[in-house]
Amino acid sequence: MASEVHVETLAVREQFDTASQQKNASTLGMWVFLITEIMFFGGMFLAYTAYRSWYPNVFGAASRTLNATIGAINTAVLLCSSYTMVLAVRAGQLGRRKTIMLFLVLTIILGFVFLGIKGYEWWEKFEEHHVPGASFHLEGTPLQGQAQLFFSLYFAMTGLHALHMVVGVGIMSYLLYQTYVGKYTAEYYTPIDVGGLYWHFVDIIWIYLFPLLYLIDRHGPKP
Amino acid sequence: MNASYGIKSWLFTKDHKRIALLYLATITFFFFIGGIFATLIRIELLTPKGDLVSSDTYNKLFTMHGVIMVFFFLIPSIPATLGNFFIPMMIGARDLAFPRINLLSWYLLVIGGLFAIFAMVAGGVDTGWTFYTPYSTSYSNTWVIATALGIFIAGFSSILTGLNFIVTVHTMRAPGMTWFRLPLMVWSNYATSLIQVLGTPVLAITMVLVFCERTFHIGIFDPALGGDPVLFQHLFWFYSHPAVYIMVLPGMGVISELISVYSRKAVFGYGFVAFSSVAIAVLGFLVWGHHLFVSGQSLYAGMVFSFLSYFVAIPSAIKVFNWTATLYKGSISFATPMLYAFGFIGLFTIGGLTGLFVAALGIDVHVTDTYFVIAHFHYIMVGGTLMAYLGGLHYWWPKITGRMYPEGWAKLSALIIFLGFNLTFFPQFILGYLGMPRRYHAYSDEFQVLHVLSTAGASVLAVGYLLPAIYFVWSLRYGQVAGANPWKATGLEWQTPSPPPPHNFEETPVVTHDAYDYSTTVGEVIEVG
Amino acid sequence: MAENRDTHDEREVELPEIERPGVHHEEKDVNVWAVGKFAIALVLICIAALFLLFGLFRYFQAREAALQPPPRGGVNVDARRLPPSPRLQDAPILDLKQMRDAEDQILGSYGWVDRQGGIVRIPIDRAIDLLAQRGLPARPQAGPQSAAADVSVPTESGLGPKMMPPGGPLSSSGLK
Amino acid sequence: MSERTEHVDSVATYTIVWVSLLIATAVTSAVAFIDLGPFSVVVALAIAVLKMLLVALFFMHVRHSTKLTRLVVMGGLMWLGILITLSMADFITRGWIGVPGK
Amino acid sequence: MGFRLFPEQASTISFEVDHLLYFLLAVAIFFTVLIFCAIIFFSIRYRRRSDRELPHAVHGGLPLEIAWSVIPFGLTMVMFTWGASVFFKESRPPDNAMQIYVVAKQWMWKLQHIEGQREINELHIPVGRPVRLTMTSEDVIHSFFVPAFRTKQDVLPGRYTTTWFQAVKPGKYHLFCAEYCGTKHSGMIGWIYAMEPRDYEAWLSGGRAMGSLAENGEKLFDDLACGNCHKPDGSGRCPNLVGLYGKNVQLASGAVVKADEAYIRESILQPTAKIVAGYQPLMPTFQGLVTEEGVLQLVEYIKSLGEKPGVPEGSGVTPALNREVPNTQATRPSNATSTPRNR
Ligand code: HEA
Ligand code: HEA
Ligand code: HEC
Ligand code: CUA
Ligand SMILES: [Cu+2]
Repeated sequence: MASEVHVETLAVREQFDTASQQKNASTLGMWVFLITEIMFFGGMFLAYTAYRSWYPNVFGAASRTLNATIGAINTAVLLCSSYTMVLAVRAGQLGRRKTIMLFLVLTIILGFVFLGIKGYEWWEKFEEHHVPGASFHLEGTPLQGQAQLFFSLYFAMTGLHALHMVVGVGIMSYLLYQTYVGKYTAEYYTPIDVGGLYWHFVDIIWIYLFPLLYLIDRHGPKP
Repeated sequence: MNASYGIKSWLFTKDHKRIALLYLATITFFFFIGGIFATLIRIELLTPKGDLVSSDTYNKLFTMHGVIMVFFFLIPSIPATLGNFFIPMMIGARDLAFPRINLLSWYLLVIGGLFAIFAMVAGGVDTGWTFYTPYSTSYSNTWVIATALGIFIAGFSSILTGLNFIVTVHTMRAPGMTWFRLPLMVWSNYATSLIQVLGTPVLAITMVLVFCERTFHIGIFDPALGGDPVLFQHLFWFYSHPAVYIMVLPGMGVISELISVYSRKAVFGYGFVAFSSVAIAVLGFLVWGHHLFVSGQSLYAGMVFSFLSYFVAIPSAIKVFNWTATLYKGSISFATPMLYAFGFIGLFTIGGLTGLFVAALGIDVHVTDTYFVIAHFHYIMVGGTLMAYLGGLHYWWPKITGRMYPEGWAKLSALIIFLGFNLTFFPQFILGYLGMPRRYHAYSDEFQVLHVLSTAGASVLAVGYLLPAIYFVWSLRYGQVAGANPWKATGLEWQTPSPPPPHNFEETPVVTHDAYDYSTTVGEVIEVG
Repeated sequence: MAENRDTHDEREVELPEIERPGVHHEEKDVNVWAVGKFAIALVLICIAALFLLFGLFRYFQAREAALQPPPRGGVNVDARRLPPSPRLQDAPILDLKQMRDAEDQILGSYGWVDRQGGIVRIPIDRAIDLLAQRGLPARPQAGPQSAAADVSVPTESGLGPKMMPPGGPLSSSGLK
Repeated sequence: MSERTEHVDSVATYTIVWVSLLIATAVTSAVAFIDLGPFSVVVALAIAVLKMLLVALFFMHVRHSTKLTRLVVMGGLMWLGILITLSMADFITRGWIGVPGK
Repeated sequence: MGFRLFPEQASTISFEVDHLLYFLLAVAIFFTVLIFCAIIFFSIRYRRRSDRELPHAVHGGLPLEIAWSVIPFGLTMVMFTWGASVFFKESRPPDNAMQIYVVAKQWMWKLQHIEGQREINELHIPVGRPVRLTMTSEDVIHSFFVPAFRTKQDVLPGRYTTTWFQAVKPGKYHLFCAEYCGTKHSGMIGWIYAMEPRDYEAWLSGGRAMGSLAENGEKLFDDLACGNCHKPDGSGRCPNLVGLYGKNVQLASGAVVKADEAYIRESILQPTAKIVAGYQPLMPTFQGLVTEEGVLQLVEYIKSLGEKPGVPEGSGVTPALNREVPNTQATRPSNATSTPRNR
């Protein structure tokens, strides 16, 4: 009896009694982690809300210099990657190794596309002298400090998001490898499930960042 | 626990009990570092002039005292040592839900601590533990970023511990262990974990923003660019007020256990005490603006936060009354842990009631940023939590080590600590109302008498803390061997040998009684009451 | 392929439970609905508190306004004028920057100093070059460097007598 | 040996959700160019909330999850709400008594 | 400053704050004593006499729990409301407060009076007048703290903050910086000198003989160029002010009013409210250009125009002037004539 208690498998580690228990625990753990991430980003959402309420016009003007089309395309890319991710999870539920790998690869590729587009956007901002610092200048307003504040928040928020994407791509790569060597079955695909939750969460953050950063006051001030 | 030997077996352990002991060593180390700073502070404050150390050094001393004591000692203290060791056992589990993450938590604390120590050794940091901008972001030329990084990393240690506890308590209780049969220690640590998980990330992002502001001058806290220094304060205190409840709730959990065992009665109003723990955790998130009353926050916001601050006092009141009522018609033992429990209740009462003073807007205008606030929080954190921690250590020492501590020395230490503590911090209430500001290196002559009293108390206090350090170590070798349940306590942890084996229970216990049913542990019985 | 068959249906998959023999755990968890009700109550109380406190705020405001001493003679003096110059600077670094920028402007530009007298100013770098080219007189005359006597030498504390416009560097060229 | 069941959604379900998300993105981008005054923000955030719900309920399986999971999610959002609401109670009420600093 | 256990009460708000303190102390002492005594009593009365004791469980009751939740809650609501009430008073300066400007920097206080006097780390104020400080910082956050007045307000860069107080007795009171600001935070201290109003006037004028209100009013009359319009011989487009005080004045509207202090004051601050018959509404308002003191001084000066020397109008202090005004025995204004007004 005692010796059997201490045998460990992937699906039921030592401390757990049943596979369901482990899966529930892992899922709950990932959800709790995600709400810590909500609060982590939350601080910057507060800064954005406060300063936007104080400087609506400057923030609007600054926001209009962002390329909303590219932002929308990037949003679509990320939504597609969520789609491929959930299909990977589904394949995990059904225990189909090759399908999992296919969709994980697609997710990773889409993740890179997103990061690439983001990198391009940032480079554009750099060229336009919209990067906060000594050479910052936004045309059309004397309130350079406040305009710089918008861009600081823009870079900080999209930067933190991009960092989470990079980590996400890393996690996907790890999951890809683990799938390749056959660690996952229909009984135990929890890491894919949990990795999926992370990926979708990063997507949700972007779902909010896009309108808040790109679309405010997009129509411009009244003539 | 002695299953395997060697450094590697400790550094790569997954056993929650070993991790708890790793934490014990680490936080004791940090406590003494913080205590040395406190001692230097108090010696400097013996005289009105700044003569022992330079102004800059003094500023670094109190900053590092606060940072080390809060982030590297008190926040991890009870949850990561006593909580880690006993929560799985109390719920009848073999380990926590994520043992390797538990180990990672410890490593994160150590790494964060190394950054903090680096900052100390390389020259120190002088922003105050509160890092107010723009001083910390644009004016201080000390090791702000290193310290912020250390705090950031330690924050994740805290988050992961909280996450682990939450998942464990939800999913791994033994059969029959429903929520309302859990020991109150588990309830308190669960509530603490909620705070850790919801609040600490905001501290993390705040440290990131301080780093960005300091390095890249992004302007988020800089008025010249349209930023607001008060935004920093909102972000910082959104975590740091709940953080103080992280610091006290586990202590309250310990006290619930101690009061119950040493009165040999169930805690009066168990359900209320359990709910109050969660209520404190939740309500504690609504009050952070009470640290910003004179900071330039709007008057209306001040009213909102003051109002809500009084709500969070009520669950604490409920607990104090319930603990006191537990003594009624009990069978009271004066063992050392009980003395610490009494100390906690008394000193937490005083400290908590003075919290009501500072929550009153009209009074806080006068006493904020004075020694009154220092006295308020040292009463709760030192007179409260630290005493609870010591009480818990003494209580569970036999279970952890299999040895008893020397009761006579322990009682003496408790008394010395109690007297030394009050002598140190009670004069500070008077100092504060008189107008002695905090973070002052030199002060006006008329404050000296009270400062001398305070320093005298601090010396007594130091002796009081040194004694347990010595006799606990002594008892490992020479202490009386303890059995499985020397206190006749309830709780699943007392049903294992002392010290417990690697997987705690050979067979999963099945729980059929409520939490504090002493009829199961007291053998032959004389009924009283 | 199995794929084709199941793309359109939702399903339940049955899996064997993997269990560790001899150990169990408690299945019942928190009463989520009770917690939810508490959370909703909390939100409602907070919102109510915000309104209540707004009302209290208005009450205090009215109370303080009523308590103000009636202005004597019926007219209240609004005495918020500013003290006479020189006034306290709240951002001296900005004033300093402005002054330095103005000085730099003068130092770095061409312009008439005295049109009738035919005196111009040139950028200081150019002046340094010229002075280096032409050199100073070999023999010192009445005073040191008389060739440069007509040139005003700027120092840390100012632009020198000839260059400094009356009223200080901030007075000319439209700078406030 | 007992059994446990898992809910597997169909590809069709996911596809519908995915397409809806893309449509919502297009809508929110287009509507941004229309001047709705103060409602621009409301509409943009409402669409964002809808997208979040779609991702959470379907892609993250909150639809099939335990009540505890749903409580956790709502708790997280509520906490973000607390942070922003009470802080904004300061930022937008400054100067209410006409005295600088309060 | 000797050793003391309780700070001085030197401002009007000190008393209110201290009363709130007494209430809180009473509650705190009550509960502290209650808990301490309960613990001591219970633990001795029910001490364990044998290790085999097993007490009965005592079951908690809902009524008890409710009682000891509701009563503290009621007490806390009293604490909140009282505290908020005092806080509101501490935050809102009276409308007639005199203005002082403060700039804080590492590590000193710079203060400036409206009249122009500048002080470093010291502030002279009159007793009995509300004083309002408008403050900002040059660099980091500081805090203006006067324990004897029970006031404190953080001083922020890039922003103005306000505090106010009214001293009730003369004395020398500590001023501390109460927000950590760097190396010499503990050196950023000073003194508030509250003085009798007469002494304050003396200090304000640099210690010279300060003269009466009327003399100061004459100076102000010249400074503000009143004499450009109101010529002493009554010529020009503006009424002669000599002998105005106490006379009945015919207004353009047909009404007749007596030219008392209130009328003169209103003529200075809101001249278009009552236009004198036969004159155009040419007079500009001096609202915002003259302080409360200034108005008092001008009024006194105008009152003194046309007075026979040695015969003051009324005896002693007139009711419209407040107590802190020094004696108003008429003195001869230096360039007044006793030409009666021409109407
Ligand atoms: C363990 C830590 C801890 C705990 C538990 C508390 C508990 C409380 N604190 Fe404290 N506090 C700190 C640690 C803590 N605090 C720290 C570290 C700071 C300063 C940080 C800094 O600036 O550096 C601080 C600062 C601080 C301030 C800001 C002061 C200032 O800087 O100006 C305020 C203001 O509201 C406050 C209020 C309270 C209140 C109302 C409680 C309540 O929760 C207390 C409730 C307890 C009781 C009320 C006692 C028990 C009840 C009874 C005996 C029954 C009778 C009760 C009633 C009548 C209600 N605290
Ligand atoms: C979190 C917990 C915590 C704890 C436990 C303590 C413990 C103590 N604190 Fe501290 N304190 C803070 C948190 C804490 N403090 C914080 C957050 C601040 C605010 C910082 C800021 O303003 O930024 C503060 C500030 C603070 C001040 C105000 C400084 C100022 O404003 O200028 C003072 C002054 O007396 C003080 C004193 C003490 C004393 C005497 C102790 C005593 O309890 C210490 C007990 C003594 C020891 C533990 C030493 C014992 C051992 C030895 C001496 C032997 C050494 C042995 C070996 C090396 C083997 N503390
Ligand atoms: C630009 C011209 C002008 C200046 C400057 C001026 N006044 Fe007048 N003042 C007038 C005129 C015109 C009237 C009459 C019309 C009226 O009552 O509005 C008048 C009326 C008055 C009256 C009422 C006289 C009466 O007979 O009822 C008083 C008192 C007075 N001024 C005081 C002052 C003082 C004190 C100052 C300087 C601080 C001042 N004035 C500056 C033009 C001026
Ligand atoms: Cu200025 Cu402290
Ligand atoms: Cu707090």
